[in-house]
Amino acid sequence: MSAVAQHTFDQFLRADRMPHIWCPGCGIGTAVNCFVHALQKTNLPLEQVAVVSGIGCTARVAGYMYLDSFHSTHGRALPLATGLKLARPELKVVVISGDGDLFAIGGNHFIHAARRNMDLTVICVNNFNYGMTGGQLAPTTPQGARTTTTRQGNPDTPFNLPALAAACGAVYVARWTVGHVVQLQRAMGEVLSKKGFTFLEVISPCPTLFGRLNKLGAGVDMVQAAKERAVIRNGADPKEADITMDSPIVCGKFLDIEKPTYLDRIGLTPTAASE
Amino acid sequence: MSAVAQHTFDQFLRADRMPHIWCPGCGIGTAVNCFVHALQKTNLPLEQVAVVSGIGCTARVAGYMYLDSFHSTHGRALPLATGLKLARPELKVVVISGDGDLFAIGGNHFIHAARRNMDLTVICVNNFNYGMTGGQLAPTTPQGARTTTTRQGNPDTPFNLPALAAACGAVYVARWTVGHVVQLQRAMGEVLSKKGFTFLEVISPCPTLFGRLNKLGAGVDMVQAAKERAVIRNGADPKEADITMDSPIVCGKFLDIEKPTYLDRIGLTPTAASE
Amino acid sequence: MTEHSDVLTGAHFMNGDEACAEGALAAGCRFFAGYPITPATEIAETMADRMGEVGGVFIQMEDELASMNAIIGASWGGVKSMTATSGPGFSLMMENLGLALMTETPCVVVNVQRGGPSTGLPTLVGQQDMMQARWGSHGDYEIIALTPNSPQEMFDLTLEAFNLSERFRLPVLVMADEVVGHMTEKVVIPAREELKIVNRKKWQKSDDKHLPYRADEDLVPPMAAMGEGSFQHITGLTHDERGYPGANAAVQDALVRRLIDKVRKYAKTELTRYEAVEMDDAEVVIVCYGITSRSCLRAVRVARERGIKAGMIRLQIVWPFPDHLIEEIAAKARAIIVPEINMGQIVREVQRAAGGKCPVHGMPIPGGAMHKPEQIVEMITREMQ
Amino acid sequence: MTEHSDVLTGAHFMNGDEACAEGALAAGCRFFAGYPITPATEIAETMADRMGEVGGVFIQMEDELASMNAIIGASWGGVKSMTATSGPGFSLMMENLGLALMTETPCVVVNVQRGGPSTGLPTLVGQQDMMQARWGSHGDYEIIALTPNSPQEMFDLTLEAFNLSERFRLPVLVMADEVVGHMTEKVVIPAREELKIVNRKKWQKSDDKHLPYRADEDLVPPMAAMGEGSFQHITGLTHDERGYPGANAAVQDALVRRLIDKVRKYAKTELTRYEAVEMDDAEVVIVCYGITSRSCLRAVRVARERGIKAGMIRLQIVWPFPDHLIEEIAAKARAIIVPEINMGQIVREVQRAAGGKCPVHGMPIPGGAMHKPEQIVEMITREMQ
Amino acid sequence: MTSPGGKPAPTNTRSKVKMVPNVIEARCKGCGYCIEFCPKDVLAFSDKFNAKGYYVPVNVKPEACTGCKMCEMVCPDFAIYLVEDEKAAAEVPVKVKAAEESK
Amino acid sequence: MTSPGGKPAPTNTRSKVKMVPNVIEARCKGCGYCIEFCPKDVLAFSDKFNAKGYYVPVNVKPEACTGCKMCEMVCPDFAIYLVEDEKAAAEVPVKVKAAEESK
Amino acid sequence: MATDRLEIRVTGFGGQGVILTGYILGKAAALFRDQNAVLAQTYGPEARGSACRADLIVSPKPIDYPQVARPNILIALSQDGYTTHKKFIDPEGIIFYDEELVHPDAESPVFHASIPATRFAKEVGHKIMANIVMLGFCTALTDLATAESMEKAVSGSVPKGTEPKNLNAFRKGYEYGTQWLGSRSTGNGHKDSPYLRK
Amino acid sequence: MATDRLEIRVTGFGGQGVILTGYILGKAAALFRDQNAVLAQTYGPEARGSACRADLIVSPKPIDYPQVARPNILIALSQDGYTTHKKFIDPEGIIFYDEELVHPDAESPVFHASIPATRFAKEVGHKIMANIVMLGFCTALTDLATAESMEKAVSGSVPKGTEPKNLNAFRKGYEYGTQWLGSRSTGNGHKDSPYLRK
Ligand SMILES: Cc1ncc(C[n+]2csc(CCOP(=O)(O)OP(=O)(O)O)c2C)c(N)n1
Ligand SMILES: Cc1ncc(C[n+]2csc(CCOP(=O)(O)OP(=O)(O)O)c2C)c(N)n1
Ligand code: SF4
Ligand code: SF4
Ligand code: SF4
Ligand code: SF4
Repeated sequence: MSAVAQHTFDQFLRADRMPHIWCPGCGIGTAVNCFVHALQKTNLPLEQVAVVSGIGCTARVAGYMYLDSFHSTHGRALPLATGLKLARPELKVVVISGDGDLFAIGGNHFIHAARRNMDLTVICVNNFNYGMTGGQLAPTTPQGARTTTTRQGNPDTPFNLPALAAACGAVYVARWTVGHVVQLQRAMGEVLSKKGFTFLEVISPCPTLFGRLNKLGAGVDMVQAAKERAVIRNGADPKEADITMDSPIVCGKFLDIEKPTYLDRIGLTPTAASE
Repeated sequence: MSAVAQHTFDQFLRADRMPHIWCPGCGIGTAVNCFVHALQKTNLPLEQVAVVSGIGCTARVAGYMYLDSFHSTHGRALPLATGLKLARPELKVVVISGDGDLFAIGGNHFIHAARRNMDLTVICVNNFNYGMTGGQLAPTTPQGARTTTTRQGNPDTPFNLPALAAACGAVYVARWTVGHVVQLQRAMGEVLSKKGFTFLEVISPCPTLFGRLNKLGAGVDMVQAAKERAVIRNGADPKEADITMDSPIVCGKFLDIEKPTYLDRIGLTPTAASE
Repeated sequence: MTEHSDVLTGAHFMNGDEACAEGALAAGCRFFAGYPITPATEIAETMADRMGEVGGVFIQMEDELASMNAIIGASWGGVKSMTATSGPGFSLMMENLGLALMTETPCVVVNVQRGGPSTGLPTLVGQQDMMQARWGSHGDYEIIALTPNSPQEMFDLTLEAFNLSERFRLPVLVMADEVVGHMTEKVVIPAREELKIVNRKKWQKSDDKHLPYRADEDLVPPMAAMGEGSFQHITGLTHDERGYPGANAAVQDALVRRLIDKVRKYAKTELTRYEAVEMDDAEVVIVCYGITSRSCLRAVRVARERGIKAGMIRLQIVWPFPDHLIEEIAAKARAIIVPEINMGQIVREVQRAAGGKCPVHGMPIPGGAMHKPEQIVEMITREMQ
Repeated sequence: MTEHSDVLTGAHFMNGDEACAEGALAAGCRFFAGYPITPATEIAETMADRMGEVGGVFIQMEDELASMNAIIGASWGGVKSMTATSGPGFSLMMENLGLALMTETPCVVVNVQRGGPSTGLPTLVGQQDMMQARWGSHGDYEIIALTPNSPQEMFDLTLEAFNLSERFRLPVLVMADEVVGHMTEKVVIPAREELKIVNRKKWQKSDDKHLPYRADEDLVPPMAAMGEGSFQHITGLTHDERGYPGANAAVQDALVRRLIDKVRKYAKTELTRYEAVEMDDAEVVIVCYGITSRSCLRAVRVARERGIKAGMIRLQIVWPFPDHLIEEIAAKARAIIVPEINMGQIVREVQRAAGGKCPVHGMPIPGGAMHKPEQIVEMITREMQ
Repeated sequence: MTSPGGKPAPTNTRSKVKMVPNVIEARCKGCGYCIEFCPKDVLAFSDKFNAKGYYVPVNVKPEACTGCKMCEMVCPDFAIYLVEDEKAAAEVPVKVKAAEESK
Repeated sequence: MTSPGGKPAPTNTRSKVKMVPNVIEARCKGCGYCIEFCPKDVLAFSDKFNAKGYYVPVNVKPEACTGCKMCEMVCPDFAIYLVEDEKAAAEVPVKVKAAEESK
Repeated sequence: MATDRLEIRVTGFGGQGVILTGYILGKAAALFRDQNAVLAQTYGPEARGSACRADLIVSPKPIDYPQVARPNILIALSQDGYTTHKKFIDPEGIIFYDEELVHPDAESPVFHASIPATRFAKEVGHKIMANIVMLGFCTALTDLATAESMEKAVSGSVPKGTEPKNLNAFRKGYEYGTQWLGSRSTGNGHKDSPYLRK
Repeated sequence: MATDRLEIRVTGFGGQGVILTGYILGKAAALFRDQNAVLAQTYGPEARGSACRADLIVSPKPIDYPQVARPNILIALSQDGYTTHKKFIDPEGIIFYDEELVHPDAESPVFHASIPATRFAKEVGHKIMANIVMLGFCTALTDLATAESMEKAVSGSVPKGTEPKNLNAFRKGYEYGTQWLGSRSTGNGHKDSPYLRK
């Protein structure tokens, strides 16, 4: 291991694994940074927080946090997290993964976990493409955008993630860009302390692939552009939050309601299942 | 093969396989009957209509229709139908399957096919449980209902299928019960002649399992009860069409819009891919 | 007859699927995630009814992919967990069976085999997933698979499967079949204190950083549950002792060899388990497993009645395959016959292990029915001529 | 260098994945459904770029389950179809690979193998899915698997895979690996008219009802596409000649035996394909396949330079396994060595087929790197002592 | 195709001739849908069971049938359909060649 | 835990003491987020690259820093954080025992 | 006739309690009479709308091969079940049937015994208990099981709370059987069966 | 020095055209000079934010074992790539580097040759072409490939429309290399390499 200096937040991180694998200008690290700031503020005991991820650039988050963490397989973070939560209800189980992982291959688990109002927090870093495998089409890729599997422009129409989450039963739904560090941190604090199925979409640049393929400049340019396109509309109907290549990006907290959660409904009190 | 008499509609059926496997009083046959009546009215050339199903009692439909038909695996009717449609765009490809097949194991394919506005017609027979395997919990089972895997009552909250279909991008969404033979037939005619992703939910009794477990009487009682609970609200927001054990069952055509379909967007004209 | 309201004891007339569920509960299983499929559904149904009574959790997931992952998650929550399925669902579990193997997650997967391939014969018997049990997931691994031949053994071997999974930290397979799953027989459940229950070696909290993949001499690392303060990172990527990804051949070599060796090391001892019938002077030996053994047993009895020196080895653990046992038998026998309800799977292993020392014949049938004992008697008789 | 705007010809410097895609296009593949995964992604990317040019359809599906089913659907639409993946995706395809086998659907599945199990080593080489290729789906079947060792063979054998899949009506596997997929070499593509292209036997419209599973003497039934007016019913259930489900052992027996026999029947002829190097007087024989053969080739050359009579058999078709070939070699050789980038898979087949006639040694490494030629030379040398 | 038990109703146009329901007993599972859905109470259960053991419906008020085809459309078993009145009462089953016999 | 390059800012309360950013050069990938997001233009790229070859930021207007922590929160690489002003300019990297050394 | 291995088949519609019928017989043998018993149930979508079946083997010795080859006893609760299986029955055996649901085949060489089980069941509470009535009848007519073991098995197998009603049903059938036995010289034209209680 | 098997490694950041550099060299050999060439590229998430690499083997004979053991040539386009790989280079070989991106190691026993490739690339159009400039330089200094085959390979490998600019970049590097060769007696202190064009 190389010499590393000590950052204020290194206690939350596996500092011995820094620098991380993310590209220069990738926004994933910023999302993690906000998460760590939020986590610190919640005062949750750290051994009671677990991170579960799937596979992808974003999913690597699990391996950089000094928390119990599980880097599962592509698309399967949610069912794994479900098992973990039901076995150990006292844990705060946070799923952090990419849009491809959660909504392409993992889409079924998402809609079912949301339907059940399973007690999980889901943070999706949406970079509009598959980073890990090299910039292919994602179910979030805006129509017309170029990816390595749609070089002529994407003919597909993407999911609107907040709308899908809301339609399926999530009790908290929000979207921010990595440019909104203050709001993002606040939202992360909120999902960390709310029970039931909570969903936070984080719009983040992938300069290496989506940025390069669509000539959007460096990471910092993409963050700035997204922030400029952002329109904050708390409480808006998430259906109006579609994203195209040049539309405004509607951000804000769209939903924050109370509803019996899965644990409530099966009467599972923390410590019931774990011995 | 036993002696069989000739029914007016036997030309649409594999009469040599009658009687079919469905239980006395099962509503699936009525749905098929309406489909056949509708098909006859559309005047579509029969060799240009293909039925694809998954696995389940409903999915057996594929084997009883005298059409090109594919009885695939559990949950996979939609991707198989997608491949078939893209290879042979001139075919009208109709997916007929159960709620468990399309929305439990097959849920991901449903949301993605709807998102793409893939040119497929989906007819889902919803009997609120898994018929084929003996009456287990389905993602449509109303909260509190008894199934063989929730004998104390279902703690889960079910999907509202029309709402999910609409949220994901379907261009036609309707719901009828098998008691509504006239409307059902008409709706089937409509989905057969519309392009893009069209969705029709058919509420149907499974007296053998769901009926018995929940003491709902014979099939005919269940059909009558459903028809009585039905409230026809064409154009209603499907979000308001949740079903509980005793709520009204909101029926009607909820959505019927025009939008470029997947074939439109990739510029695939019938006969392009097939030689 | 029931002594506790939670775990059953005493004699019961129950089917194999129910016995399997009871065996799991007796072993301490307190989490079941599953998805209905004939002929394994009754396991889920029994679990759904019983979990509440024993303070565990049952959940029906959206599919088998989810079920497999849920039991992995639960196991890392410190709870013994299981799922049950049949061929199609088993195929869907293959990817994440690999995750369980790679992350050394104790759990039990039951496959009540039916006829295949594909949807095949959902309600009829097969033993066609035996090689899939060993090779169905991508990448290299060794696995443990047990083959019960009665409801009683559905209880016993499911319990044993939990013990082995906890002992060796890996998913253990119970490879049952439709006949065993659906047949009802007397099942005797010993009192709780008479049952041997194995629990995983637990991580002991200390000042040192937890190295989740530092194995002890037995090649098995102690395990911490999530939430116990070990701050562990678990990944399906190739990883070092710290659990950190290491994308190179050296890390792969150390990890994968250990994963394999921790099973191979015990293949000839703890992991050899079989029943020998009339083997003392057997000239023709039947090697079989699972339900087929009940046709074979009858055949051996009939053959003996006719004065033919037939014997039978019934494997209760098929994987790891007992090469040494077969080698020994092949050195003495005139011929080995391997009836299976498949087109020749385990017979290949027997042939390999026999190494040409005696002829080895399969008796393949592709499912839907058991072997008729007379057919086997005929085959034995032919080999004696 | 390009002569047609559609299918490439002439000499190119391209990587194995691209060559695979071009081989498929040359074979007439006009439908590709896939899901990205390292190291197979470039196949999908090439297909995405090229399908439009040749008038075919590329679609990226939501996962590998969907991809596998989409190519089945397309094939029944009358279009040659393919998907490509690596270990984790291959595992996910297993259930519906079985559907393709059961419904006798011609299609091609490429697995560019990486290190496993689980997510393992996504960017590094492995040959660990070789047994999975044979046994990964539930139920009984036989399958065909080819193993290219260069970009040129990625082209040639992918084309051949299509020909075999059309000929025998079943999914054919191209079992490549990360090194072959990612390495760039010269690939020479013959002119269109020089390529041998096989197309499925087509159903001929007649007054008789179409019996979709009435096989000809070659055990392969002619095939109607959907939409051609044959009004066929296709199911993954056990079915009779009419394609109707038949839930009993007799229907199963007839169907499954034919599915298996249609491959086994040709195992010694059309389906045996290998390259022999220095075999005339070889005393130590290396049996290998895929990329490993390139370490082995070097080793054989070095051994020969040192006066050691080493030879090599490189299998281009691994499944069905050429028992007869190995038997023959085992009868003559002093020893057989089987280096594989796995912990011992095909070596078991070699051992079984050799039947004790000569010692058979594996040279297992669990992935992440190729064998160093020197190690193999050393092993050869040891066997000659 | 042969038409048993009377000429089947022309299916595309509402028929002018007097129609009555005809039951294919071998297919009927006695669910009672047709009886329940008939707006004119034309049908009622008979007191005899068919070969499978199901009680099948009979026309008890054939004269009341308006030819609305409710019974035909609602029958889940393709066991009832309208025929011209003349021989309405008698079902004359005709052996249809099963596929495997005709191959 | 040792605190390099000055005492880290108390993280839970807004600090009263004068703070400035400190860059861990070995981690920095030169993305410019911190420079772009600093509301006071405290940071700018230096003209030297680090061991990996990335150009890292330096404090060009340390006196302007308000301690808002924008740079700290936005940095995707955990490469910049606030320290008390005293030694702000110099990064003094400290070897942290890597896990495998400390086992 | 005392035989090593007695094979019993129960057939009917789904929902008639076919499996339960076999289960109770098996349980009585396995748990209360020190016999060995194997019950196999035939599942299947093909059985959805029609026949459903349970096969039981009872033997004093351990049962190796668990499948029924030629049933000695058939209990037919539906016409379809009767028609399908009558031909497989041991000619020395007995066919029991519900006389209101099955038209017996006059040609059959097998001994037949019938009871209006469904009617009796309705009388004691609900037609769903026809199978239990039938069990009482069979118990009376044969040495399949003792009435005592059967009553235990019935109580231990039916849903909680329904035990008394079911025992009534059982006894109803048993009584009818005892009478039947007494008056059986009036016979039904079929030849005798060695399985009939002497 | 004529060798049977020449091993070349190119390293740099993702996005610098590392793979393309190897590809052009390989293509020139395989398609335009009747040689055999194998290009292997190292992929990997671990390479996301840092080094990326291409390995090329060129040989007049068919290439069996395709992996690079000890590269004879290193082309380093980034500091990280240089630092990581310099130690694996054949001491008789050459290290080429961009003098504005890499601080060379004065201790290295390997012969070094540098060019301000990125600056030149900017001069002829865009810094993205630094790798092409570098290729020109390498072509001039060694017998790796002929200028003609390289120009063909460059034209055939770069995006349509960018050929002229890239050829300019190539020539810029090539010219600089020719001058460099002429003036190399002024040397850089390292010993000579047999791979240098005589
Ligand atoms: C079953 C399976 N299929 C495919 C892959 C390859 N794969 C790895 S990550 C990934 C997509 C990542 O995209 P996303 O989830 O959006 O995350 P990002 O990398 O963009 O953060 C894919 C397809 C895999 N690992 N497993
Ligand atoms: C992979 C797989 N898992 C499970 C099954 C078992 N299975 C068959 S049908 C079915 C559910 C059927 O329910 P639904 O789709 O609602 O149809 P219904 O029978 O109610 O019409 C299940 C779970 C299967 N065939 N394949
Ligand atoms: S590829 Fe894209 S998403 Fe992945 S680390 Fe790089 S910039 Fe981030
Ligand atoms: S089980 Fe239910 S859904 Fe299936 S055929 Fe019977 S009534 Fe219909
Ligand atoms: S609806 Fe059909 S199946 Fe039902 S009773 Fe009437 S004719 Fe018979
Ligand atoms: S934000 Fe972090 S990584 Fe980016 S330039 Fe600033 S210190 Fe470096």
